[in-house]
Amino acid sequence: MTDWTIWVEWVVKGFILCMILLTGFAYLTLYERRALARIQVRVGPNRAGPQGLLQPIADAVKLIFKEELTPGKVYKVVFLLAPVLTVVPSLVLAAVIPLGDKFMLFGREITLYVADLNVGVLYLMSIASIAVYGIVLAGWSSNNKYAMLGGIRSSAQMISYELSLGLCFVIAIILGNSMNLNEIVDAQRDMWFAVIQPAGALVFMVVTLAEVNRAPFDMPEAEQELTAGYHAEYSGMKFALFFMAEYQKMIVICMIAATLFFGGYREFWFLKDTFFSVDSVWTIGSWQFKAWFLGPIYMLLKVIVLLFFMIWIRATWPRIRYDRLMAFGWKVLLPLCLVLAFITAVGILLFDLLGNPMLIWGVPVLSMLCILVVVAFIYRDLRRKSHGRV
Amino acid sequence: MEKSLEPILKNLQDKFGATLEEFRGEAQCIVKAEQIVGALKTLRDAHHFELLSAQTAVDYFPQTAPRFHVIYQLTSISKNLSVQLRVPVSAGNPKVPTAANVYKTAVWRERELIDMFGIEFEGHPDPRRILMPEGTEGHPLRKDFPLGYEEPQFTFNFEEIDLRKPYAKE
Amino acid sequence: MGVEQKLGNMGVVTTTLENVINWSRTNAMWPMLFGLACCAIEMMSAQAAHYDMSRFGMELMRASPRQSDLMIVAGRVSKKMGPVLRRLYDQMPEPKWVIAMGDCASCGGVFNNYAIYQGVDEVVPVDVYVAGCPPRPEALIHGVLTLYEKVKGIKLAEKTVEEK
Amino acid sequence: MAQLEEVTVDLYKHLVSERALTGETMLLNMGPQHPSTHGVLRLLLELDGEVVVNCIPDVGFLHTGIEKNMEAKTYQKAEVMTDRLDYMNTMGNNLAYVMAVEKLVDLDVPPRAQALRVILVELQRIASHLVWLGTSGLDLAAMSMFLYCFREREQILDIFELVSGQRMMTTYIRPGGVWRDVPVEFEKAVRDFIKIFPKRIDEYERLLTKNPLFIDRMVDIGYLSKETALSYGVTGPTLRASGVDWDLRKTRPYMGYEQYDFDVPVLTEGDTYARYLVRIEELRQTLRIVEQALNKLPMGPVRSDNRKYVPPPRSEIGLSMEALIHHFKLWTEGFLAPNASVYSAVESPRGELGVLLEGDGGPKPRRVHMRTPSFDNLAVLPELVKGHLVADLVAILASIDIVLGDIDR
Repeated sequence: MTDWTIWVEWVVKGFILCMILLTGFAYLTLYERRALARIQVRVGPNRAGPQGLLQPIADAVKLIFKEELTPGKVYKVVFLLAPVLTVVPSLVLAAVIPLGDKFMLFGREITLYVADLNVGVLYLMSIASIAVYGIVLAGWSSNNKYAMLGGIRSSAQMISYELSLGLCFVIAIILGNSMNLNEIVDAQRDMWFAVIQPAGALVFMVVTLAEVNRAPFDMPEAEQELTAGYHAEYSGMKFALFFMAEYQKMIVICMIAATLFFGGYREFWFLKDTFFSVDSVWTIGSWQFKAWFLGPIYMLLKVIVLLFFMIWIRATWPRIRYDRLMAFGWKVLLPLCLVLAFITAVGILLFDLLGNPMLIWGVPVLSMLCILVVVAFIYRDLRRKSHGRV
Repeated sequence: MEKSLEPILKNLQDKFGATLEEFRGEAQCIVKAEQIVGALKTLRDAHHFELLSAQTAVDYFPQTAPRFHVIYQLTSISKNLSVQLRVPVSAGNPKVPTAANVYKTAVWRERELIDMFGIEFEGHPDPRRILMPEGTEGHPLRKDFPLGYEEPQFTFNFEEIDLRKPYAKE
Repeated sequence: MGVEQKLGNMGVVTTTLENVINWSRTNAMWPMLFGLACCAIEMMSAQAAHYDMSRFGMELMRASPRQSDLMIVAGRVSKKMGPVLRRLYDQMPEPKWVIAMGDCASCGGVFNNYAIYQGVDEVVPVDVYVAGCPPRPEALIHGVLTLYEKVKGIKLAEKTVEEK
Repeated sequence: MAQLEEVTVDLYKHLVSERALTGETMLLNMGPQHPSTHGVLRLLLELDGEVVVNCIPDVGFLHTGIEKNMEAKTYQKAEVMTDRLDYMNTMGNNLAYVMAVEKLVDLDVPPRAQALRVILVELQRIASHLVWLGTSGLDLAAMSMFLYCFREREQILDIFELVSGQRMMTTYIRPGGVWRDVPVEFEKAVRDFIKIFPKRIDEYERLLTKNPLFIDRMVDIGYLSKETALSYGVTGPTLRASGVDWDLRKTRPYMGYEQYDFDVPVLTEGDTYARYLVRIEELRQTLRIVEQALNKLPMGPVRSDNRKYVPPPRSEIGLSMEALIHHFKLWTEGFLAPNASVYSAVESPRGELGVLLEGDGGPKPRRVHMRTPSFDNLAVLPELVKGHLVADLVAILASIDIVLGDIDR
């Protein structure tokens, strides 16, 4: 038996999700430009529409009506396919992320995610790495040495950070005792995982910066070294697609971070059982309803804050060097992630065995200690290297 | 002139037959082309002139023998002295041995002279043009090379020049 | 040549469309990161905090000519640089504009000699000339706004006809 | 129509390794239009992966014919050309050229003019170092640095505009003194800057100097030994970071630099980070000079009264026939200089800026050669970058602080 309405629901939800990501991408560019400008004592775009609010639309319309060049010696099929291959995963990625609690509408239960996968985390892992094919192929097919260098860099970067990313997922899986993102979110009802495992959340943010090629890990398009990197030969809408993919991935990655470590669509843990909780029931007059709509709002807030974190880093930090990036990934982040996962697992195990709730606080203390040790080692290394000039 | 420069100049005069001129306290020694490398080596090794500050040339056109002077401005950092060597070069045979083996900075400076004056440096490791595009005719800093003056456009001759001007197309 | 080629002459549709397009082009004109000499420093000043060209949506300086709309020729163009400049111009997608910033790029400036093109209009077609040696950042911004006026007047259909 | 020729390897055959010809290593053309070549520099790189095997700089894309053009102008009119050489250091170029002219015709400069010259040239040094700091920050993608530096630079340019009416190409320093006396607002403007700037340097340092990523990018990159530096004629902060204590302001004081108390920062490490630290320290020391010169600024004339070489003040022209004749002669024919050659050098922000000026007895110079520091500093680049990554090349190029107008002339 198939219920045809479920198809309608899927289509509608998928469409809405795409629209959210597309407008989100457009306004993220404006958000980034304005935030960067603020940090850099400037104003930022403010001429197109009130306070520059129409700036993304201007950019989009301009790019749509721009000539699209296909340079003479490119490998045409791949050249045309590469932007698509980059942008699709970034859209599809968001399908499993729960944006809010379920609620009743037209007598049926509506869930605020497109798909409820039991292995949601695995899905995220696999889709996130597909996007790199687009970048590599774009770099290779462009018949441009800079683009090729960018593509190669991006694949190497992806390989070295994928493992750490996976281990960060593992931390969340251990804490949530499930690979289903809904259950992970539900598990954070009492406490965010970012509080239980702050080091994990921190490392996750660092790794995701590398995953979405953001500064200081923006190797593939390092403007000062490779001019425009893998998209050097792309113009018009094809270039816009790369742009879109990058920013959508930023949004999605922030959503994932929020889901895995910052309670997802759930309220702040200390607001549990209060008026602001997602589970609370509001009463206006005689009308009672569940405050499910707070979920997307909390999600949005968390994503905006996390995005600001990314923009802030871009404004202040210099770019890391290519080989140091790899060394950092393999020699620092991977062992660190392993240790963090180990600490988390042992903490949970002891907590379960002994039943002493205070034991769980050993996890954040120990893991922050690990981070401090790593930072101390990095600084000692630098000081030795720079002959004490630091 | 600095007192401590005098024995050095004396040595130059004795060893290389340099003739000495002085203007506003600056020592200028004229050395023959074939002896310049030896003179530079002596100055660098025996007298601590570590720095070849400048190397350039002057064109004395219409005069032909010598038409050019190649100038070496040397600085001693440890003794805080400076001296100028000048090598006369004739118009017919503008050749000077290269100083690139003594001071590495001479590689680029001499490329500039090759480009700008058309002086040949014998034994130069990389005698390409440096500033002008490959395939340029002539040597711009020679006095007989025209400056390339273009007539300014005023209101009275605007249209006349506008017609001649090679505007680019799309 | 962008939309002109795709649409051709469609009468009424293009006249309403062209307002939108021209508006978007003036508000999202990405300049190419292209500095030659002294004027490039003033161009950087115009980008910096005091003058802030980003207000017009122009802070996305693209390093690749494929993604830029506006080439600000900031400085003198030597005989060796001219062909390079032309190639960069050819690599830009339509519609594209050129601002000759400063006296040297406009007319050769003080360098009336063998090494310098007497105005970059000998190499690429120029839309707006900005005088000054170097022009103040305000002057450059004025030049950009003048270009916007010009862009707003572009008729999609006419441009196609004119070029053919 | 100008067309770009296809560049063949033939031209560079003797400079690249064998492996490049067989295609084992990659030849990469960086520039002339590239975000981090600081102008129109072209670098032909031979890469093994991303490691630089060979680097062949190709300059001349900004060749302006300034030296030739100056030969066609009188001594006074040729001065405007010097502004456009090293466009980060316009006041310094003026000073270098004017000092050569003064040496050639034996002209004295009044003390007030000397002090004013020192203040302005040192402010220009700060402005130049700020552009260096900003752009080298930008090269490492620390983009905010660039905007902060330009904020302070704007303040210096305001001072220049106050004294000369132009932001960059001032031509304020003239043979025999300066163009005119500074306005009364000058002192306050400079004092404001002196007050605010030390705090700003601390801010820059907080943002970069101790940033682990920045240190990682800078330390032990692009080592330049003392011997190599001297052999290549490298001067300025780049030389001082390699352990040679050589600053013309100290060793051969001109314009009364001996009166001022300042230190010359010298480091022996010779890497990119050392060059960075030397320049940052120079910012502080330069500010000290400005402050002292401003405190000691004497009153008096700002131009020599040698009417043979220096035009009379405007006020005299209406009153004195003689002054009118001098004015007319000086601005039409120009003054005559002896048939002799002089070399005079100043310390520019990039190194020794020397002017070799040769007169021919007439009103126009026979030869003006500008010994520009960036030319030699760039020549050493291939030695520095060998074996480093492309990303390091960008950092090294920023650290030697070249200006293409200075190289190509």
